[in-house]
Amino acid sequence: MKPSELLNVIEAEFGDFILESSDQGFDPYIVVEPDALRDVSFFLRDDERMKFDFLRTSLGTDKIDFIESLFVLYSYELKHQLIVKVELSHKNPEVDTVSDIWKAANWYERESYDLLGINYKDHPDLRRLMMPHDWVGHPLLKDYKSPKKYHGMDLYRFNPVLKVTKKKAKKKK
Amino acid sequence: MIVVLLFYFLALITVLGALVTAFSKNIVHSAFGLMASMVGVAGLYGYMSADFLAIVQLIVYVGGIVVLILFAVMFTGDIREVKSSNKTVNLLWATPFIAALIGIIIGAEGKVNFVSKTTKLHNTPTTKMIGDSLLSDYVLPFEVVSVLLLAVLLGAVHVARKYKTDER
Amino acid sequence: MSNITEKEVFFDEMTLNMGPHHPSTHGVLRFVLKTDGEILKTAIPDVGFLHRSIEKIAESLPYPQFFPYTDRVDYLAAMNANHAYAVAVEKLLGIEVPERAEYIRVLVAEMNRIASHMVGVGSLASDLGAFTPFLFNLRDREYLYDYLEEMCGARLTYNYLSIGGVHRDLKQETADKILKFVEQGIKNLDEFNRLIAYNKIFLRRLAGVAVVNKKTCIEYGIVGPNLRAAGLKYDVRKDQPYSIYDKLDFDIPVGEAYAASDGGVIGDAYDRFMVRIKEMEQSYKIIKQVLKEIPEGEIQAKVPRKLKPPVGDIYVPTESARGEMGYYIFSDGTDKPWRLKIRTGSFSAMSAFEEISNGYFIADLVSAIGSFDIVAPEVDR
Amino acid sequence: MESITNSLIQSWGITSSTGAQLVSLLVMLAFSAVVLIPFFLPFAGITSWLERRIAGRMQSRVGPNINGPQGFLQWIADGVKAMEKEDLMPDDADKPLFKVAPYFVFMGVGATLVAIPFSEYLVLSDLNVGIFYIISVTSFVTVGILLAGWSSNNKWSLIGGVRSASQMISYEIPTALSILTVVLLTGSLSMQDIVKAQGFWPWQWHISNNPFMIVMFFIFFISALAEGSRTPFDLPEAESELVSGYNTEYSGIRFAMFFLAEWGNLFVIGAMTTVLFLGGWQAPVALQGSIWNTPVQFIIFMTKMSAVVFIVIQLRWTLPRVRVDQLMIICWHYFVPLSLLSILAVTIWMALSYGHSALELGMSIFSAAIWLYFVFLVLFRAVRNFKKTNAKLNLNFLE
Repeated sequence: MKPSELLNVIEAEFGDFILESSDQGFDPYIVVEPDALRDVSFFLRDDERMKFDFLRTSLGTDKIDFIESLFVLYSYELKHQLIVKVELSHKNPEVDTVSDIWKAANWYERESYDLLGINYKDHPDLRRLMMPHDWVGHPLLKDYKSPKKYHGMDLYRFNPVLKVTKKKAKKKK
Repeated sequence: MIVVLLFYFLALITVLGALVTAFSKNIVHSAFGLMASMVGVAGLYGYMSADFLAIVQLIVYVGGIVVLILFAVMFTGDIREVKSSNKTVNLLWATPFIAALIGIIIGAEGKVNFVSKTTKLHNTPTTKMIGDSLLSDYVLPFEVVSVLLLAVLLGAVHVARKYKTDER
Repeated sequence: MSNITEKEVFFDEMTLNMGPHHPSTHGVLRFVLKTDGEILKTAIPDVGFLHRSIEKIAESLPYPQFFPYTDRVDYLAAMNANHAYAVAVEKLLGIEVPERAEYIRVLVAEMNRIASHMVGVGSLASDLGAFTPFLFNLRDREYLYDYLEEMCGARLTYNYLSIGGVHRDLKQETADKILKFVEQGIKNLDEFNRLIAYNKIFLRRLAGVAVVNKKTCIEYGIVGPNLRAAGLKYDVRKDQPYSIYDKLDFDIPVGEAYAASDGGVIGDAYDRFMVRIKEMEQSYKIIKQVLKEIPEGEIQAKVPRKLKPPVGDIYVPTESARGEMGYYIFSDGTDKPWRLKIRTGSFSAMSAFEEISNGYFIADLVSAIGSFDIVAPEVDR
Repeated sequence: MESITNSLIQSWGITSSTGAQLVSLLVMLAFSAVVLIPFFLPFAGITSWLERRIAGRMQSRVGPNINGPQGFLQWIADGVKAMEKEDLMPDDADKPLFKVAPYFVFMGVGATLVAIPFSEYLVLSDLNVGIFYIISVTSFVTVGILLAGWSSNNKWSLIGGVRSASQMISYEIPTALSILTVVLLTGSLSMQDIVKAQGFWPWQWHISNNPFMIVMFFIFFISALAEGSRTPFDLPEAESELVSGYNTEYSGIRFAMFFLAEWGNLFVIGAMTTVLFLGGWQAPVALQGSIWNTPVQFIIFMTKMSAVVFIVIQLRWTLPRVRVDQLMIICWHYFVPLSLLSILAVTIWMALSYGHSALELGMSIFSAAIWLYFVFLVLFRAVRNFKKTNAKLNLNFLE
């Protein structure tokens, strides 16, 4: 199915919940209302015309105005691709999990939770994946400031080059 | 003189091993003590020129029984938590009985005439003699024991198999 | 005895900590094993020991400067990682790469794929206790690294590809050497197979172990050789061709229960092993074709000094040695990516481990890790 | 031994029986200290060097070649290094057992040397229960490994120890049964008698007494590998599964002891195989009475033993490891029934052929032909595979 037809079918099914859809960019994408994500996901996976059985990847982004969580889907059988995006507020980045729909989403959601603080509701095991379990903050947020120390260990190294350049700058003044 | 010293040395190993077995708080130490005791007994057999018996003692008890005991003990959870291998119960009743038993043994030991055959048997291989007597004079007990062992084997197989059917 | 249930007998399970510096976890992976004696109940993976925040670093670097970091994502197949990033950025920018550069890219990528699979299958053998086959493969890999060194000056982390081309041209003498090695390499592969792949113990150790069927593979997003071993014929090089892969003639080996005579099924550890072996053969074939057909010409497209892609986001999949490696790039119109995400094969394979490992022996977990060919930095990035 | 003691007693002019016993005890101790340990250590050390060189050759690398000629003294350097290292002990380890465990392993292997005959006269003590003695003292190795595994207070070590114990208990049965057939053929438990029952030529060896002895030879050889925990049966110390098994927590000289015991075990496997099946030290009859008899016998014994050791080393660096359940299946489903059957068959053959020396000789030549054919087949395949790989034969082995 061509991307435009694909989007038409989805819009016909979930017209009100699709906030935005486009096939003009590199990949066709839809932006779904967070509450409808599970319904849309079930439809995308199970419908005969969709058959998106493969969750390629999933990630989150801090877009300053909102936090975006997106899922790249692919169908092995019908060989088409779709990106499903969800826009979440900064204050309460919360969305339903899809980890029971695509099992691969389990770790991707953990990763997004770890790095961006997106809270996937009803996720079976929402723990930090990469960072230590007692880490504070979510590093991939744009306003994130790394702590200077972690358990007494310096997280910043003395940079000799930086010191020299500063001295030179002083001399110039 | 040296031979006597050797005897006491072996006896010391045996008795000390037995004491460790009985009084150690740690089951693995107990098993270890048991092994020392068995080795001591094997040494005593060797001391009495019963070389075949000594070797069999080593194979069966050290190589088989003690290893199996250690093996089983290691599967027990939290060995270190268990502070005593057996509880001491009925100390009041046991003490006079044990005392009486020890008294009887000591009393009997003084009255029996032990015949020493060490000089006669010295350095002759015992394997052949044991084999001969097992298959001539003592053939009935030998066969009875083998029937017993067969029963034990079958029982072990039964226990093991029953369990497996439960599992699957 | 019969009224004792299984639960009462196995009332306690042992918790074992495997890793992060266990010899067979290939880098720094950690598993928390719940075992009943030697039999696994679960193996819970714990990753993050090699997390170097490459994705965060990418946000503060101009596009071309990120190349060295892609090397570090997958140190065993750094060229493939380079290639994946280059393809993604070029598609974002709309840059056309000269044909010769494409050929050279495919050449180095396939060479590195072979080198990576050599370590993959070899370390699987060494995990099972056969150390010699591993060193046989390392010996051959040294040759490949020598040639890569001649081409780009580095042996492990190359930083060879640039946006719009490659940094240095392929010399004719190097090409001749590689062509000569390919002949010997196929023979050496045969030697390796005779040494270990048809070994009865090896077959029995891998047949029927850590079976991942097609459904589980798709559900967990397991990709690459591991997916193909489960019987699904999907390869990004064929199905969504990038670079010049659509011009080349090669097969995609899939799992066919190669160890069926020893109780193997499709998608077991032996299939994954064998698919890698067969893929190496195909890669040799590709290298031969590339060296035969490589055209003369430029190796670098004209690109602006400051790369400013249009606003938008793109996901470009490529086929790395460990499966689909894709870069998801958000561009905000500046010369630095707004957000960059690397999708790797090991990550999804690792996420499936908790389900796969149930019911096997500890020794089987070792062969499972080896057969999935997991590289720790790919998981953590 | 006894003659040395007697001559010593006479030359020192000791008359009292206590004195004589004292001297004989001292001589025994001195012998074990001066002869046994220094013999054992170099042998284990040289085997380690040999193993590393052979492994290096097999794997297209060099191996140790710096210390001494061809790296021959590497084992001394390693030994000294191990002695200098700190003797670490885990905090929660069971300290007395942790300390004593390596000695058990070491003793279990070292004590077997007492009964191994290197030539007709070069044997420390020709015990009349020699072969039984060797089986029994090797059980100390099991105990030592179990204790090491348990006392380290490390779960991987514990699994290694338990694996080792179950493996050794299981494989002791086929080993003992295959030894039993040899004892049947010989009618004696003494190692010297076993060797003397064989001859110099291959068809006079026990392996070619009848075809079932070939089966028994393989069962014995494989079970001995399993008992010595060599690859493909090195599960107790499987470094890629159990980190290092029972010796994970050991360091310094205690660790070296485990390893010396392992290589010593290699030697014991070779010697046992040689004595039981491959004719031991038997030299051509023509040499009897000549001054060269003992050296030739010694050389023959060492040659056969080295061949066996070489094969064991080669197997280690070729084969992968079997799994735990496969290990047990090999033992209980195949080896135990097969060895019981073979005992029966050997007994029947012995009864049938009793007194028919021509029949015995014919069968011997027949079964010698069978196993020689196998040896030829292996060599042929090796050569064919070698040609296939296009490799160049490098005869410069010690380079």
